[in-house]
Amino acid sequence: MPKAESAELQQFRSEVANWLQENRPPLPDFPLPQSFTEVGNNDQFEYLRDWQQKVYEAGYLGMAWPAEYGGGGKPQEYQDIVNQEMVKARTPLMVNAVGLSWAGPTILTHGTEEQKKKYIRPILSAEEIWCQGFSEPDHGSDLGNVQTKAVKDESTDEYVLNGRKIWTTLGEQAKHMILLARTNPDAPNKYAGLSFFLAPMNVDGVEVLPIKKITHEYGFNETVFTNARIQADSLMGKEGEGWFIAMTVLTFERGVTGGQAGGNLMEIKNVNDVYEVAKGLFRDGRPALDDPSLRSQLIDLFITERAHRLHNKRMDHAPLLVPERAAGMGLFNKLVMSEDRHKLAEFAVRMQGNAAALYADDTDAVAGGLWQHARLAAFAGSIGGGTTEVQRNIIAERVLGLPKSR
Amino acid sequence: MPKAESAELQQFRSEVANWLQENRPPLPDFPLPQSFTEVGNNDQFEYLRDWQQKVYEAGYLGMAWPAEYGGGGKPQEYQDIVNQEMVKARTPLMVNAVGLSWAGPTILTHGTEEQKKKYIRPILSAEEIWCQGFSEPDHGSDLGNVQTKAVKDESTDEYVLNGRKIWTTLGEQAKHMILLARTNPDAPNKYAGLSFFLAPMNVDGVEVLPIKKITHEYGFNETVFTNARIQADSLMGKEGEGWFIAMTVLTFERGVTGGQAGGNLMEIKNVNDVYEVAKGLFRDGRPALDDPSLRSQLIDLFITERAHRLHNKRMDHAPLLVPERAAGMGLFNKLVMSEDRHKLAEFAVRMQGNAAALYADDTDAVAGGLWQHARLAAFAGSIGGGTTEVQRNIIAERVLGLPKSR
Amino acid sequence: MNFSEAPLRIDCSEELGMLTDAATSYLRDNSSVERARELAETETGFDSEQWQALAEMGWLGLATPEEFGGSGLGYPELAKVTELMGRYLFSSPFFATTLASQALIASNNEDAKMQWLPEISSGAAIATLALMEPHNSWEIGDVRATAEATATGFKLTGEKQFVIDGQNAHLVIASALFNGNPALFLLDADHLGQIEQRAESLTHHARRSTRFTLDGLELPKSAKLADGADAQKILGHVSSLAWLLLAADSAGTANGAIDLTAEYTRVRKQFGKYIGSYQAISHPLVESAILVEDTLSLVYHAASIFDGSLKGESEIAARMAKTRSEEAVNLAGARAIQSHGGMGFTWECHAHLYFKRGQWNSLSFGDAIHQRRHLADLML
Amino acid sequence: MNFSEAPLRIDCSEELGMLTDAATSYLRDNSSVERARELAETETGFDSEQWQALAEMGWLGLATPEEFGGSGLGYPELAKVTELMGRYLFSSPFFATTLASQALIASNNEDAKMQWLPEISSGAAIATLALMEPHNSWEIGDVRATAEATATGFKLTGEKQFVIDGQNAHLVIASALFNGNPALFLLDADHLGQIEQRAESLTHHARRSTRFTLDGLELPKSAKLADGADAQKILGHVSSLAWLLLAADSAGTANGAIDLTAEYTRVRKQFGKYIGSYQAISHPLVESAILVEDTLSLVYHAASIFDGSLKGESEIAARMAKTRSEEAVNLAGARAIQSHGGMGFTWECHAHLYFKRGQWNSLSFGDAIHQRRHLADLML
Repeated sequence: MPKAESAELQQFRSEVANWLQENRPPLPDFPLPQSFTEVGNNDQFEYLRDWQQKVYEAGYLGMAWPAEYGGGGKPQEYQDIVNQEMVKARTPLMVNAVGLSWAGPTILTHGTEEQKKKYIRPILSAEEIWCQGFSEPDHGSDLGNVQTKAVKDESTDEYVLNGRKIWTTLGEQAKHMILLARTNPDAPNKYAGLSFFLAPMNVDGVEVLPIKKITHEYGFNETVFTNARIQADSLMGKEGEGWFIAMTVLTFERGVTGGQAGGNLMEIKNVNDVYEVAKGLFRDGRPALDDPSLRSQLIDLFITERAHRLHNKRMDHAPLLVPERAAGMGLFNKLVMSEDRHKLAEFAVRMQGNAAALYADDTDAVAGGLWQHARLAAFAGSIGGGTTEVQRNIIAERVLGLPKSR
Repeated sequence: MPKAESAELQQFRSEVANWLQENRPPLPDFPLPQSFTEVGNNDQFEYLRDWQQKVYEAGYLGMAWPAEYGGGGKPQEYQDIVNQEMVKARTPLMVNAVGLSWAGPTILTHGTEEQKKKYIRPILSAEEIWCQGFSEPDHGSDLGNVQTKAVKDESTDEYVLNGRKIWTTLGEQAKHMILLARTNPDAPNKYAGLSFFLAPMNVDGVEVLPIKKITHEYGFNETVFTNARIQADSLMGKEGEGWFIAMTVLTFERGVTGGQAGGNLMEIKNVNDVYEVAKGLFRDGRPALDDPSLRSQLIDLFITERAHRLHNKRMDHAPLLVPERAAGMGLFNKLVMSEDRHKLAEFAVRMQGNAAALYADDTDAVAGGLWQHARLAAFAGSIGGGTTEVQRNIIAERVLGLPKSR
Repeated sequence: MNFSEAPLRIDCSEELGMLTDAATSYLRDNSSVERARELAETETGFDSEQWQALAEMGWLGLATPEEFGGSGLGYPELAKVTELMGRYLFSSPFFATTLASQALIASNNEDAKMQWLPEISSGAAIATLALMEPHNSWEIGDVRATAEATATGFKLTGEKQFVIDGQNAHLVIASALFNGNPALFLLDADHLGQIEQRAESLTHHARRSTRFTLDGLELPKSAKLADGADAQKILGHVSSLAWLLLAADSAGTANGAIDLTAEYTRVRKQFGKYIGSYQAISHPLVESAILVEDTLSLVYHAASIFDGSLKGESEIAARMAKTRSEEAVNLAGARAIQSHGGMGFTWECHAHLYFKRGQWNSLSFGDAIHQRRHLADLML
Repeated sequence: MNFSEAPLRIDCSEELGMLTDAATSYLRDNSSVERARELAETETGFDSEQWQALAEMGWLGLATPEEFGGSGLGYPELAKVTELMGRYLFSSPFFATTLASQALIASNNEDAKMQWLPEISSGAAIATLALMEPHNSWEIGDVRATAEATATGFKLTGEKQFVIDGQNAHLVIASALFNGNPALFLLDADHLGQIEQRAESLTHHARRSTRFTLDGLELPKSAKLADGADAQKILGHVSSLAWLLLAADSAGTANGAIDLTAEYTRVRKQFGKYIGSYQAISHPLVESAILVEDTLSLVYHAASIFDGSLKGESEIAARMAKTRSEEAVNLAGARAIQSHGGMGFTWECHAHLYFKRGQWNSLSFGDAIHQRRHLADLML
């Protein structure tokens, strides 16, 4: 615990811990996703939606968001404590993640009073699920090149949407989409032609096509707009401000700044979870942890995990930062977390020896095949939300001050 | 041995082996360089020059070069056998390496009858040492950008040289330089303005400045031309053909094609040499080779060494090559050899434990500090003659057919 | 032994040249990725017409002596066909059947050879090995299943895991301890009908493997293929051949992944440039290619000197090839997924097929950690 | 113990903030790379005026209790000053002297503390440890030198290697077996004058270390600093502090290398582009920066909880920092040389200075292989 935690906060922490223990839902008879991007069927979705609603009603979500829109109006410390205790208790994840962490904070930052009143509370209660429409099939990491068109029809005060968006997690369940679209193809540069919409999904001309993943599951979608008409007041900010607003979304997405509603968005398996499994394993004819190579690799994983847990704690102390890189400390998180997931899953599969061949649905699979699944799912982290390669470019340019690579 | 070796060649092989044993010079009381780029003083130079001369006089150098210019006029197999036996017997290296391996073959390919008659024999006998003037201080890997100027003075039938060349190995001992210089600054592109010279070093206005290396030794130089005048017939080919000829030199330099005079140019330490040292070492309180990490690393080094020894053997068998990459097999050599040197030296230093701190001139240093020196010298391989990064670009573009990275 | 200076050999016969051309044509024309995907969705995982075609081309007895209906070629030829099967993601019980026929060939049991080898070469019998068990060991001969002598033959007890193409096999050669030492037994269709079988669900969905419960299975005396030193010899022979062939398959699989990736990076643009022009994409692809070239060199050397024996150069060379192949195919497969960006994460994109095949190859018959440990004991 | 969920702490006092500012200014102004190069060519390797300045700033007794003339600060402050010394390639006997003063502080020998600590804090006495021996062991307490009781005190036998700044020291604390267990002895200038000394030639030419032949050295009874459990405790304390401080120095050294490289890649062009725009240059620099940030997090955590004890969190944290620091500084140093191209291979370019300092830090007091082995035994 941070040594400065007041008696009041300590008291709150224990309240939260107790509430979570008493109210956590029983484990279902189907496997739960480890991330909101892995919600593959409706059973999982309903289970998770109910849980989020319960947490919100107990006052443990959006605690630091303004009370007038449905938030708790409390200092951020309270929500931080809830988040920590949720991770600790390993309660199920908050399913409306795009709403809670990206759309919500963006609406609070750039939205009108009316938009805040309309959208914030149903985000928190999970009544209205949000999805994101940024990436397109032909321009994965190159967001500035978005081609989906939004043409204003002045006669009906509507925008007419045409184009394709990809990786729309929860696209089938979502009521709204944060959408980046091109309103002016003739703008002086490609960025200036973009606008940002809070777009409804339940209108004609919006088609959601599920995409099968390498993990053998669904969970992502392609969203196709064909002359889909949305009201003009779906526009956020002004026409041409889309890039600027999208960059705000990305800072929330990459965890660079605070402002999210809170809650745990992924069930994060840690090194100790792997260690616990490893202890009981034989591989290559002997206990797995008798193998000096595996021992050494496991120690490296523990070191890396600890370093990354400490990273954000150190951020609080300016004298302990490299001055030139202090402002960019937050930009490391996405990159290292996605790399850590790869390394952990790779180790966890390797330590199973022969048994690593079994997939999640085999009754003999170690730990239910969780790690074989995670080995594949790890690519979602190193590809989605800006690939590892793009993250390195960003750090090179913004943190180390190197010349642009493109 | 290749199974096809005839009785005649086998006989020759044993003759060579005997000759080398009987004629190898006694070890001097100073350390010998491991590469011709590491000749740091005159004692080393004289010792090596004498040895090359002796080898040539015995008929074991330039065996496959035309007899009329001083070569042996024999099939290449003979020289190959000599090379193999020299490596096996670990006789001292051939010091006139630039002449034997780059300048010589280039003169035989592009030179006039007169140039061949003039230059080839003294290259073989080491009477005339050659150096290379390609790189410049401001354009390391970017050879096309050479700025040294050669301006023709029609009145005297001379070229006037001005500029700076860097990394001129053996610059102090060399009588000639293969020189890439710009004769036409207004050429349609930067490559077309370059010309190739067989330039004398002993003229006014040529200054050779020794450069100290990270190994604490000399061996490289900067060569400064200040209105240095050379005869017009030093030009090889025509004006504007410099880039084309330089590319020929690079194919010889990178070992892509045959045609070199032969002989061993480096004393190549192999994994077994490291293993032999490791056997006798304690580190971290126990025999070094009891350490499972070091054992595993050493095995990887043996595997890598074997794979790279086999690479050129496999090149002889088209069915065993990946068809799309068959033509580019030779391009891998420079890259992997320089990486292997790094890995081997890094391991050899690490296995010494605490004692790795001692440098070459400490009496307690393991194996005379050879490996501490090699750890630093390895950077010459990954930087000189096209950096590792440039080598990867070349393979990406020419072997894998990827788009250019620049 | 000075491993750095020992002479090294790579053989390449004229037959190998012709076989390479023929196999490349056949597999390119008959094993498109789309076809491989279709087969992966079938119950058996292979195409029986293709199986007959392999038989007709002589591949099912490629290294089987001609007296037993084989083609009488050698290990480099086996490696080449296997490499190309990896390259074209070809699915069939070729690997399992080849190992089983080699077990017969390495035995001194002439009756078994006469009975089974011609059947295998002709494509009539699919065969496999049942060596692995739930106690999870890659050590040759670390067997816990047992065979007890009965009046009429043997009674078996134990579990076998990862019997490759077990569900497709007409002949399974299973290991079991007999008098305390590993022995090998021939299980034909009759025997297989008497035991409990369960299809395993694999990460590499294109492969088929089976779990067998042997408990109580009665075998006649003639079912014993080998015991004692003979069985040890066979186990060493098939294990080291497995390392070699899996390395060859991985080299081919990695090449397939490299080709797929290289092609995509030549046509896909991001930020206005072909992605292949970014060093973050191209340089790892170069690393993959180097590792594949290394693997191929090690594979064809190992195949050239392969004699199935343990404790010598043959074992060292095969284990080296297997070790390096793991790095090659893991990197090439992972880079294929990553370099395809979002597309690479979809089932529809071919990248994951190479990755998964490579993973299966890597962990079957001992991963790189296992191999390096043995190499250290053999060499240091 | 669940290491993944154990609470972790990083402390940062107000004094640490002020010290950081002061130390950054002092070192930036007084330890240019040019100055570091000049000092490397001197016999002692340091500047005695600077040494006095350190004393005046209170750094020579930074974590020494005020009763002994120290500043009474803690381990995070020691780590910070050490980190910045690495960053600016500062050369001095600070590391050796700090370890020696910590050995005194960790002891129960009040006479020795009173005699030496004020001397050290004031800059009058340079001190060091003589722990390492030619049998090449990083294990704490693996000592072969011996001390034999005599009528007047002790007689020593044995060899000591890598006595850091041994030639500059007024006090050397040497380990030797006494009654079969490690004990520690204080060797003052008189004693040092009686033994054979040889300056060692180091790969990192800016460091100074000495080989001592102790054979026959007679010491008075008062020369014994500690024996038995006390000596064990001191050895654990100084060793784990050494891991922590070397990690801090390496983090700073790596940062210096990164700055140098980044600056060069912003101004150097190749093929018409700044080399920093090539991912083959920029991405490894990003990896270096990540490793350095990791190291800093581990260092300041380890410093926050440091108590000098073995077998617990303090030892684990310090060994973790040392392990990661090796990767950080080796990569940053090697990339500095490589990224400078031909220039990087010259003595004149600063890149090699960082590389060599990092190498020395990495192998002193146990490299990453050693540390990981111990961590596995402590944690698994």
